[in-house]
Amino acid sequence: MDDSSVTAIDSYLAVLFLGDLMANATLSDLAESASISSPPSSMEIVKDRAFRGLTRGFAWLTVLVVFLVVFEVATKAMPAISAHGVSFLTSSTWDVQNEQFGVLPEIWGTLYSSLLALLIGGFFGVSIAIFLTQDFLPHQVEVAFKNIVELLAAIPSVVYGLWGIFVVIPMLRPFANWAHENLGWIPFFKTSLSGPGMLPAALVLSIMILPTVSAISRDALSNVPRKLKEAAFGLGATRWEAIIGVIVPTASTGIFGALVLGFGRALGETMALAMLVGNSNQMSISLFSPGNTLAALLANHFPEAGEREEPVLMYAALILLAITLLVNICGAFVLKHASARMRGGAK
Amino acid sequence: MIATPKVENDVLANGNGSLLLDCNIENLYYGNFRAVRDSHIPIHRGSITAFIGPSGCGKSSALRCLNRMNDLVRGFRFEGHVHFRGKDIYHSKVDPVAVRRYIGMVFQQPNPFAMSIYNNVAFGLRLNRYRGNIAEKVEKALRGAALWDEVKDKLKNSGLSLSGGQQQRLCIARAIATEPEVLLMDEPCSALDPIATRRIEDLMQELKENYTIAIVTHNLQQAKRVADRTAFMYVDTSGGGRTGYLVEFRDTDELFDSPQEDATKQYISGEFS
Amino acid sequence: MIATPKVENDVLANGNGSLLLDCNIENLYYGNFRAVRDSHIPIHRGSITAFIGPSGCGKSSALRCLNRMNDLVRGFRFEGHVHFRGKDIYHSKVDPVAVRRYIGMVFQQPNPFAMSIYNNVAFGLRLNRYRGNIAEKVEKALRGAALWDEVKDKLKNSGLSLSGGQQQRLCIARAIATEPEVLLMDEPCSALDPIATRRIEDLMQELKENYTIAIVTHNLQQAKRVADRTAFMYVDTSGGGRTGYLVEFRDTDELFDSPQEDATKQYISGEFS
Amino acid sequence: MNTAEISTEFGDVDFPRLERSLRHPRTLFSILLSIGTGVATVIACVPLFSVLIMLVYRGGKKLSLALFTELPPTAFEEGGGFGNAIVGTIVIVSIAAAIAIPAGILTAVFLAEFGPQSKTASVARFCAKTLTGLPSILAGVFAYAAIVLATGGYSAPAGGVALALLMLPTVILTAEESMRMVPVKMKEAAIGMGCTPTQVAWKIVLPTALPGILTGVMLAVARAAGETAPLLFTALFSNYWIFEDGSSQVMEPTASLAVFIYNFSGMPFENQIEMAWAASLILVLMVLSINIVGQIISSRAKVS
Amino acid sequence: SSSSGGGSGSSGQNVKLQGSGASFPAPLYGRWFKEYSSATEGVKVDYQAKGSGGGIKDFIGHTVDFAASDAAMNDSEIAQVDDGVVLLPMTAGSIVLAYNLAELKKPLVLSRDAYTKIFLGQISKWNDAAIAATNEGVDLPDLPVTVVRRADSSGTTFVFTNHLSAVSKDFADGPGVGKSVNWPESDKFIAAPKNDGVTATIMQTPGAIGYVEFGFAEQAKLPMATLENAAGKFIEPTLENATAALAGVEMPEDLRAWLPDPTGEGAYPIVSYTWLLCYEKYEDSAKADALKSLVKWCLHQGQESSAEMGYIPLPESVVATVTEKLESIK
Ligand SMILES: Nc1ncnc2c1ncn2[C@@H]1O[C@H](COP(=O)(O)OP(=O)(O)OP(=O)(O)O)[C@@H](O)[C@H]1O
Ligand SMILES: Nc1ncnc2c1ncn2[C@@H]1O[C@H](COP(=O)(O)OP(=O)(O)OP(=O)(O)O)[C@@H](O)[C@H]1O
Ligand SMILES: [Mg+2]
Ligand SMILES: [Mg+2]
Ligand SMILES: O=P([O-])([O-])[O-]
Repeated sequence: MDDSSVTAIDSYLAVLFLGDLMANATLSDLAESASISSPPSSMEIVKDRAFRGLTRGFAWLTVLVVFLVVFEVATKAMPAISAHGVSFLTSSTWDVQNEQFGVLPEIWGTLYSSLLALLIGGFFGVSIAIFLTQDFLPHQVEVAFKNIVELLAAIPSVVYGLWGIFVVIPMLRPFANWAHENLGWIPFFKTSLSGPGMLPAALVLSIMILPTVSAISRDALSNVPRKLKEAAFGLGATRWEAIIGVIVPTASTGIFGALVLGFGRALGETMALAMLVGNSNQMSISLFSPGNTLAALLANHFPEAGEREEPVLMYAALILLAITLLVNICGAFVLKHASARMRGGAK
Repeated sequence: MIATPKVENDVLANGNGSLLLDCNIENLYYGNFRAVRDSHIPIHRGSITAFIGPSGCGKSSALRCLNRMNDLVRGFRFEGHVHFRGKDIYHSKVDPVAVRRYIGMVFQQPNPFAMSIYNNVAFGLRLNRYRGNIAEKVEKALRGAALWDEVKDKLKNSGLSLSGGQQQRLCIARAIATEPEVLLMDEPCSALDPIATRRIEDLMQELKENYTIAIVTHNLQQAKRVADRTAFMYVDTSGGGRTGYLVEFRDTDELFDSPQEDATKQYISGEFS
Repeated sequence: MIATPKVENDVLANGNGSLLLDCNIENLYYGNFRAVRDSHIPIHRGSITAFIGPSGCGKSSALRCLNRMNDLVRGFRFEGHVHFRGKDIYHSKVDPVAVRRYIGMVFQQPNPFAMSIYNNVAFGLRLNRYRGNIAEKVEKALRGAALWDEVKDKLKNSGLSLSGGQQQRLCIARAIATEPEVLLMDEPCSALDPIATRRIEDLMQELKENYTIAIVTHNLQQAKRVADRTAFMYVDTSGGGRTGYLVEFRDTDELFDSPQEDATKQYISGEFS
Repeated sequence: MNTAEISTEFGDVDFPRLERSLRHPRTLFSILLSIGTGVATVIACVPLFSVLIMLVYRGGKKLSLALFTELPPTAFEEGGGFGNAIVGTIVIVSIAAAIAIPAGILTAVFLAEFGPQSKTASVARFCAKTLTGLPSILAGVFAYAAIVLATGGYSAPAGGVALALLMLPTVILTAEESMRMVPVKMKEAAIGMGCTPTQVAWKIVLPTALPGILTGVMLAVARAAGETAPLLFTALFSNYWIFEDGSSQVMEPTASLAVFIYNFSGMPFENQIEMAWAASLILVLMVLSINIVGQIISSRAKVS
Repeated sequence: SSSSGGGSGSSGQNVKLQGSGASFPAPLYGRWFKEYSSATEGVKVDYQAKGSGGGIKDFIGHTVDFAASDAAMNDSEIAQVDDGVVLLPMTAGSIVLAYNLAELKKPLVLSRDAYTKIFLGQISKWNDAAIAATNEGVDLPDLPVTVVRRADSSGTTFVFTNHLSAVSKDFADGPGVGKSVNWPESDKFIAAPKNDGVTATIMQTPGAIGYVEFGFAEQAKLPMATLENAAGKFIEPTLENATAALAGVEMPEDLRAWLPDPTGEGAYPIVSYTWLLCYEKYEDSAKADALKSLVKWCLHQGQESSAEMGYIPLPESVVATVTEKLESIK
């Protein structure tokens, strides 16, 4: 974990950590009395070291927190891991009486609902971000819209859950029934919509991640240097040619980050999903079928879990954390390659 | 002290080409700030027109009027007209995108895209759905911008990996790749060394045969060397504001040899040996 | 064709001041790319030293060695030494922060802080815990940078609201406000008009009495006008790389009047009338 | 002349066509996309308005001063309020913010400024990203084990810790991102003047990045204020005031709007359900006002 | 040890009792505790409905002063509490089958066979013969039957599955008895959290049926099925019929009385007691005294509001037994 070795910026930092005050003293001896310049006082140096130490400490604190959470979850999950092992990932019953547990449908449901949400929320989020940064609207209106969208983040999940039940599902029902009857041969419309199910859950989920996605991509887009935009326009690009050809690619790492963050949020969302997904151990490609997610499973079972169920739930939680981890690893991998290509260091 | 704008009529009449771009800025505002007033600068086909004047006098603003780049600035307002081949490009029916397709631009600060050198140059060609040999055009443009030798082995590297001067030449290559009818250059050489500057200047002379060029420069020598006509702008600080205006616009030789206005004289005599 | 670096020993001995900054770049790398090699440039107290050469020859890189600005670039490696008053600033015990307090810098591209004009200039004073009248110093610095008249009524406006040229002058004002011992300037005038350039040049002459200045410029005239000594760098393209190196370093007059190296001659003769 | 040659090369007629015309595929494409995103933005606002209308319609009719001054009603009781839940939410979210905002920003400063390439940073960044996917319920479970069981009871600080855990990654990642966006040349200027890294961070990077940091903080606060699951395990709920008779019961179970909404929306009584809607409305209004304050702060900061 | 008592902190006299647990009696408890607290100087009682299992967990973890559960604690749970446990029945309630069939004018009548089959997933359409048999003259729709069940583990589920298992061997061998059981897998079995989640889902889903506590269905104005009881009679879910179910029950020594299938003629078939869980020993005697007086108040004054809120008041005999048992709290 020693990181003082490689990069120049680190050696730049390391100098202050290692350097003694002597060196500064000699330089200050050299200072002309006429000059306003003075070397950093020992106070400044102490403050600097202390502050950088502090930030490093907090960075490690973040690591520690995650470690503690994982540790806590993992130790509690241990009995279940040894009892159920890999079959936990591949079986699909949840029977507390007979102590048979499997989370395959939940894993499927988690990924399915989150991907759907990412697809919808990502599309709308990025569209909004573009719409609000590329001078489509007067500045005041942009700010107003931005606030409106960020307000979506302020609505408690329970309210989203209720909204889903009372507004979204009834609205979807006619469409779903029609799709099932006329397009039932398409796997997505294979079953009829009873009420709660994947589609309503994913729709509400996508609205819940919308503020995250749009706010962060908005920042990324508005930070694209103006001169790049001007260059594109100067070449006779239309607004959209500039956006698609130059602005979005330049902001792409930021937008991608926003999407990964949104996906993470979707994976972990609890209450609204518990109310809308149907909580049924089903694995179906159909959008209208009820399903279940890991987070909803936890929300429903954890508060009352007994000794037998708790380790199993912790095991499920561990899997959820692992999925999040995996998504982030993939995200980091893609980002690394994309930004390397953009910087064009190598061929 | 402050002279009123003075456009020599014979410039209009005796240009060595027909009037291509007739720029008449009555007022140019950024929000409430009037940046430029009363500047009439007719630009003739196949000529090079230089804009000179002290920093902040509105040279860039005037130049950016010519292809409606200022439309991107919030609060920008324009009173007057700019006629391109007799059509007012500020007419409400005109598409600024189409204008910029004919009137290209090179900026003061190098602004390559975060993509490969090749793609930077090919960008405009693709935009115009150019059907010919793109690689050929890219090479031609890079040669024209005196950059080919330095980048021919690393066309796939990012445009951002070049030095400042190289970046600026890349931007010039990008702009000339699509061979626009008019090329606006806002201090294109301010980040270049003399050799590269000379090559760009030579290039301008070549391009001038077929194209029309307007250039903003701080370098009076450069104006002298390349421009057929020169517009001298100055700042009017009377009344508290800092409004730029056209002092004098005439053939370069005349302007430098026998300036008519006091402001011009003073400015030119501050010229360096 | 490629000349080996040649440092006249008498320059070291006969400088009009004592040796203040002794820069000896053996090799300078960005990652695996060797950008500069074998350049020994001793800088004397109270003098102005100019770096000239074609774009990409490593002038900026060499200049940024002098106050360890390059430390910030990832992959940067330096072989050689830079002695400031006899102390190696690249010694592991030396604090680069302290170095930069004495060796100030003005960059190629204007980079004002996102704060008011006043605070931009006062920034360095506060940093150095200046106890005198800050407002006075700010005014002095702004006057020195030929910006006072234009901004005196809007000192509270953001530094970013100025035009490019104004921004650069603001940066110069910011750098000279703390009266550093050495001032490094990387093409400080490339965005300025001649009048402002002249004022900056005059300012350099004034500052030179107490301070030491190193300047990168593309403008050979400028080097001629202001510099006591000039370093000419060139690019060695043999072996596939593009490594910059010092061709010739001597008194400016000598360098321009009787260049010793072919490369220098060619470069200088490409000079504009 | 050459103009003609070029024009044909680019498939154009001799005379420039400057008029805006829908027959240009590029123009059409551009206009369609503009309309498309505009519509997408408006569509994305529909759910919000739908939720807001639902809130205003169902919660608005209950609005009265009593909501702020009275305690929650029981079954079949008319009137009542949720003043204690408002106070509790403020207390818990403040505790969470007091933990997460400094910790998050300091971490972000390290990630963006002091060691962006260091191993510490990549590990910490990775952990922060992992935390974003932490199901809120696990934050509650963790705080339950770490605080509730350790202190022997449900309390506001336990709730604060759980919410801080959820706020932390949002604050870290958005703050880091916006600090990275500070132009390198601006930082270079400061470094060139001899600023220590700390001074660069404090005087240049943080002020310049402030609007972006505030966006992240607002998102985080908004999320925390609306979280229910973690509070059920940590702060629980209370039907009494947290501050009363001059004494505070911070180490007692504490009411919060989110849990109030969760509890009351599920009760089979008309009055309770309406209360839940009113509480949702108030919660959203509270977050909105914090948002506005944040924006005012950031626009002030930008000017000076 | 419990530190959440307000007594530990502030001025001597003030006692705060914190409880948590079952959601089923929560509305009633909420009212009782508020009324008692405002009537009694220096005592504050608070209760948080998080579900029976959650209450028991809190109780074992000593993070509350008392808990409440629809399913009395079992022996292994009791063994985990060092301070001893006293289980006190406080009230009783019935569980109903609520449904959403807008077409029906009369309440649906379901035989034991019909409703066990529905919850075993063996009936897929509302116009199934098993349902039609007891609903003559009713035009049953050709709608799929969507079963809504509890997603969380819950005392309500325990009581309901306890009843179904007593009634049907298939059910006992299949899903069995528990706070959460392994329901049949089908896309027509939907789970929702808590009583209100189930209620709301039924309301929003045409063709849905589910089990909820009586009060929820009544307040939501959902129709409730008339069920066949052990005596073969079809009984509507009313308060009298539920009270009748409690009549014949013997209270055992530990007060853990189950009524999986009440036998009375007019007894509604799905009813249950709900318990308050108290420690035998409290460190703070003021707390013990406060708790005792609270329970006494609930057993007497409190019972008056039970019926009004849809709960079944305790029979006299049970009140007496509980009062006696109360004295074992120290
Ligand atoms: N986008 C803008 N918004 C507001 N004011 C502006 C804007 N651009 C320029 N200005 C102001 O308009 C005036 C003219 O600016 P302009 O950039 O045209 O000058 P210039 O002659 O090109 O100067 P320079 O030589 O420094 O580039 C200046 O006072 C400047 O501050
Ligand atoms: N940060 C960097 N990373 C990698 N290569 C760099 C970096 N900065 C400069 N270079 C390369 O080092 C060489 C020298 O660059 P430098 O900027 O010092 O040249 P210069 O003489 O100042 O050119 P110009 O006159 O264009 O500013 C160039 O080939 C450039 O591409
Ligand atoms: Mg300009
Ligand atoms: Mg340079
Ligand atoms: O009362 P329950 O929530 O356990 O059904």
